[in-house]
Amino acid sequence: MNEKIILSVENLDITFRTNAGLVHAIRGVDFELPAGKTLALVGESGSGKSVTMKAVAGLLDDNATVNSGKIFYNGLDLLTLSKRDLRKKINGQQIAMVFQDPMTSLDPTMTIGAQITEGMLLHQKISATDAKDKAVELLKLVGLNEPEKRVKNYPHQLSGGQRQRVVIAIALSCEPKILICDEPTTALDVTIQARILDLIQDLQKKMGLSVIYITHDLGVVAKVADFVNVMYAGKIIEAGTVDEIFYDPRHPYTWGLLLAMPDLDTTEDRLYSIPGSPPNLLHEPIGDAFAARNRFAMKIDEREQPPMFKISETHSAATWLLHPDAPKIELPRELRLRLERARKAANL
Amino acid sequence: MRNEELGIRNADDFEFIAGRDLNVDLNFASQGYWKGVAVHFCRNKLAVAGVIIVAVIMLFAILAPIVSTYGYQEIVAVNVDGKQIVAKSLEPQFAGEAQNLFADKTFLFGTDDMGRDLWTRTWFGARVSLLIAFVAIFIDMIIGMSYGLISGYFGGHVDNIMQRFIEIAGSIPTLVIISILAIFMDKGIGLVIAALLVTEWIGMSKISRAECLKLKEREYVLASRTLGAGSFHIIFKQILPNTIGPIITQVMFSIPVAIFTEAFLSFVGVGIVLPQCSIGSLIEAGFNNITVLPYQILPPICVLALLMLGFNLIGDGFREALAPKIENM
Amino acid sequence: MNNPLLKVDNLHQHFKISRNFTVKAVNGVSFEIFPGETYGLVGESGSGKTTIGRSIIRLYDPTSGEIIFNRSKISGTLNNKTRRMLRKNMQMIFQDPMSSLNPRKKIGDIIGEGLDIHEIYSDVTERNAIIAEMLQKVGLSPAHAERYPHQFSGGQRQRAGIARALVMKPKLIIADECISALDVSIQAQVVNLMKDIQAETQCAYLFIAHDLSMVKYISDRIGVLHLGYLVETGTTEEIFSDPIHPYTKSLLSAVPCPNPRVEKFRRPVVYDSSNVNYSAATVQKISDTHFVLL
Amino acid sequence: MTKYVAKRIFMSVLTLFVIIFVLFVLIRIMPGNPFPVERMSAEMILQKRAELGLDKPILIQFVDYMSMLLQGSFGNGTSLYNGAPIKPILLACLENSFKIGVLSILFGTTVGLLLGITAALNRGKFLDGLCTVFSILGVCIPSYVFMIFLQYFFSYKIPFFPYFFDPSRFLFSSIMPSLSLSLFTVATVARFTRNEMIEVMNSDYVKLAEAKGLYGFELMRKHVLRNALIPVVTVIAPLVVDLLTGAMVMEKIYGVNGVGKLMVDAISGDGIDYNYVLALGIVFSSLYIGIMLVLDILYGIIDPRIRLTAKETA
Repeated sequence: MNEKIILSVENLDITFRTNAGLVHAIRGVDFELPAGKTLALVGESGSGKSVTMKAVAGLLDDNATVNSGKIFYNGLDLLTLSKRDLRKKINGQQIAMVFQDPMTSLDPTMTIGAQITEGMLLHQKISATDAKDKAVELLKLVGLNEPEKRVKNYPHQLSGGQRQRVVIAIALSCEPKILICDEPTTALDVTIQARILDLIQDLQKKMGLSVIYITHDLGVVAKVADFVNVMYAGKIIEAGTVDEIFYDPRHPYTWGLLLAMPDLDTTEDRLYSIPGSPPNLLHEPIGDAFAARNRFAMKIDEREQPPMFKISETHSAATWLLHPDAPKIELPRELRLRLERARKAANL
Repeated sequence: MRNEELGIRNADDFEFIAGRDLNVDLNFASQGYWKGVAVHFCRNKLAVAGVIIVAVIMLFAILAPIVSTYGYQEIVAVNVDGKQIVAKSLEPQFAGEAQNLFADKTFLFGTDDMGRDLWTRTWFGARVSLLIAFVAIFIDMIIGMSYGLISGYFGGHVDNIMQRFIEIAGSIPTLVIISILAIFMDKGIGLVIAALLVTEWIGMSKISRAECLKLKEREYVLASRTLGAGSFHIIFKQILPNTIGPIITQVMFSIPVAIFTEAFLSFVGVGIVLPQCSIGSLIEAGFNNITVLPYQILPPICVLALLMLGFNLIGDGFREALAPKIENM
Repeated sequence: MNNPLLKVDNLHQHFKISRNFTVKAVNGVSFEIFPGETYGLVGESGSGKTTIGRSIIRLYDPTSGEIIFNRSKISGTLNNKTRRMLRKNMQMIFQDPMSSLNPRKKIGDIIGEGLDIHEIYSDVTERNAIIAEMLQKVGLSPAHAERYPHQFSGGQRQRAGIARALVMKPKLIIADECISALDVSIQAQVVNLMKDIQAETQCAYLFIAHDLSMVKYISDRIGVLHLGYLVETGTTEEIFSDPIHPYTKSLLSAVPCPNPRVEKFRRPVVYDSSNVNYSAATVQKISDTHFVLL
Repeated sequence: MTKYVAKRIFMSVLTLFVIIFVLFVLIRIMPGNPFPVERMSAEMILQKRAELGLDKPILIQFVDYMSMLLQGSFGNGTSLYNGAPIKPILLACLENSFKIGVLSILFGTTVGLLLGITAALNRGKFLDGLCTVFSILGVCIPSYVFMIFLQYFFSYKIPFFPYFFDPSRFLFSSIMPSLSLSLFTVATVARFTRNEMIEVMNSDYVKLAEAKGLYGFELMRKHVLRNALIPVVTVIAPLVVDLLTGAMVMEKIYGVNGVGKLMVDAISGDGIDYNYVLALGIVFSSLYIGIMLVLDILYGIIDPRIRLTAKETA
């Protein structure tokens, strides 16, 4: 890779204090985001994808402790900055965030216009009227009808889809370099979801944004991502370009994720599924966290966590199956068929 | 990569694990509900302190009047020849001078201006106050809970009418209600309990109605209906057990209110009548003598403050243990 | 074709919010479900799909229209016999595994609730045996009967929810968005379980969902709902290879496909629903099984 | 918004009317005799009844009473015992109670808000603990315990403040009564404010504001305070009512001639003065309902979700 790396996270490790005890939510996460590209962070709930991104944006809750790790933004370690510096220099202007639930992420007592202009007035030398004009423009950009009227509205007067557009407009208001979208469409209908995703992609092209998506929906990932990181139990277990993940996945968990969602041609009687449920990180597992649900678990999985095995320059996965001494396994039939079909459809 | 680099020592490292039944999912998440509540409650030092305070006072209130030397009505006085005499109660033929004794070996809290043992009277008063509070709040809980559950569950017109009634009843200040009751009833324990009954159930019913409205749309209630369960079964078997938590919290906050109301009514002179005594009437007696014999007011006031503190701490502890979200992730 | 198990004819379901405001959630929906088949009902939120499920199982009282189930009319006032038949033979699996199990009851008692209400067992041993068998069938262990819902993960709870419905040996199960709240890796488990059960017991499903790829996978026939109207219905094959209604087309185009090289170049078909007036439209017959509201 | 206000006002008037009716009927139908029997002969009582219109049907009595009430007097306007007119005495007492009440509400809410905000901003630290302990004590220990001790120490042992309330030195002599009366308000407001603040600070929209780059004072002022304080308005109404109850004790302890004392006198003496009870009941209820109404409307004004219902803007 010779693109400029705009964001890199190294060995991030985070614990949460909860009533039940310490939860080791992030257990050593590394990834890089090349400028102008889109990275998708995939995983199910509790896998730590949102926490990782909150750490990047400096928005971790009070009960979280960062035990170790570095987050470099353009060479600057964000974790060493004070909260004040972080808010003043990074949040909004460099890194902006779109939250999952559009119903709760807007201040109910403030007009839409005021919420959009707030960041601009804070960070940029801009007059109130100019900011207001820009807010109208932003609302037009995110495809909200009657933007002049909308700026005077309060959040409760808009629908969910409209609110999510407002949240995106807020995120874009200070022309950030990185946009983090935390499940931006799960709360929305499929037809609106497709439009919001298109919108973000168009804006990305226009403004040269780097985007990080947090999602569990592989359809969304296929649509938007350049790079994919799959998370499980607080770790990244497979990372690669979108083609590598979708056409040549190596981790049994990724297989499960891919196959759990039937494509429109799936005809098999049974879906390939991952048995069991994700581990509770209150009791940190010994060895590979996925071993208990892995059909191909080996004895070493119960003792030792697998390192990231490199498959190509961009592709790596954390499973002992990739160890040179591991027995060769045959891909499950459903998976083989599915991958063949996918490659064929993609003319690969 | 070679084995030594990865630190692998066992020969069977790369054998598949055999003999697992992956189809039976044995993973489980957290501990049971009440156990979680209990653990959380016990971890709260203030709440535990509240339990201890309340337990100690209740113990004294139950035992002290039984084991103490003097009855709560007994008057200790010195007769003409300087000997101590004890009378069962205020008797006309009683001759002698009532003592105002400050604390000594026989009278731990001293005596009141009539020469009655304050130690016995304080604990007896605490017993009366606690009894009033428990009885009143227990009845309130039953009334309020049924009212709220019925109103919330049936909804529609039933709810509308029942809520209008509560709205109006809730808009009458407690003081006005008490004054009307005072017209109908004689002063004493009955009046105090009646006053508590008329006012305190409203809060309970509001809570159980709110809970019921929330719970009746829960899918497990719908599931019960699709299985053919009747309204009675749903209200009492499905909804009620889930409202217990908030109701207990409310009870814990209502008991100190009841104790306070009793104390307040007795203090202003419409509560407990002599020679009966309660915390409130003891405070009133102490207040009347405060400039002359200030020690008399201390025991009842301390017991009152400790009781209210204790119950409030327990209530707080319950509330936090039941809704741990503030401190959670 | 044999007799339909469920026949919904011109179902209307309206909710009166205030004196001059009524929500018309379902407007003249008709469809049939045959024994042993899966009928998928898709539509976005607010399209009335959940309402239809709840009207059929009589959590709501339908405003008008007729519902025939198992050869009995179950719309209108129910007599005791019909009610009993309905409550035994039609069951529901709910959406949210966190709220569909009573947190104060043991899993065993939750599953056994239907047995208790209809007094289906002769003694406690038999009851517990039925529950244990049910638990095993849905991939839980009989020992789980003594645990409370809090001690389970989302997927496990959803399986307990399925067990609660199955224990009555119903002929029709309404699965209301029963996988949408689950993690992706768990969804497949639950769908597999549902398919296994259907193969074993020949029950029919009304599968309500917004996720078209899963609906396609599990359904024999599909109905597409929009704004409370059934705009198109047909076999899965007909809906996916020959969609007629513009809304169906737009919905199909919006389904994300987990194949990056294909997905990156797809653009959703936009359907402007602001000016449609379905009440004036009529049902057109395309084939014996395929109908469109145009 | 006008519709909202109109509806509230209508409901309040209706509620008040129903309360007055219930009070009136209850007091009229109650058993026993409203006159001090031992001091009056049977004829005197009959005469008195006729004089007061007590022999008429109850509904007509009510209509009469209401018409008099609307003209600004309480029934025949005299005490049943000594025949003294109610209105002037009531007004004088009301003035005393009202002044002390307003003082303690102002003091209580201001200090309570400050304490609550301080605690929330220093969550988990020493200041928070201090505020929490204070608010627990304030809520738990009845205000009259404070009153008795404050009076004992600062008016008796160290006779700095007057022992009894003295209307001629209003401000100085009301410091102690209103201070001790406001402690409960301080504690409740502080506790509620703290919890609301913490909830708002954990909300998504505050997270989004932080993601925009807001921090510190700006963040508090623009997003946290406004959202946290709107619900605080709702606890003030019940506090005002508690103040009325507290006033009863406070007025006894400090010897204030206020409405609380008037009520105690009316019900705790040998007999009960119905005219006073009725008049005071009406005054208390109107006060309470009036305050609720004002706060409701205030709430509507500061919360856009009520001010602009979806219907009006759609």
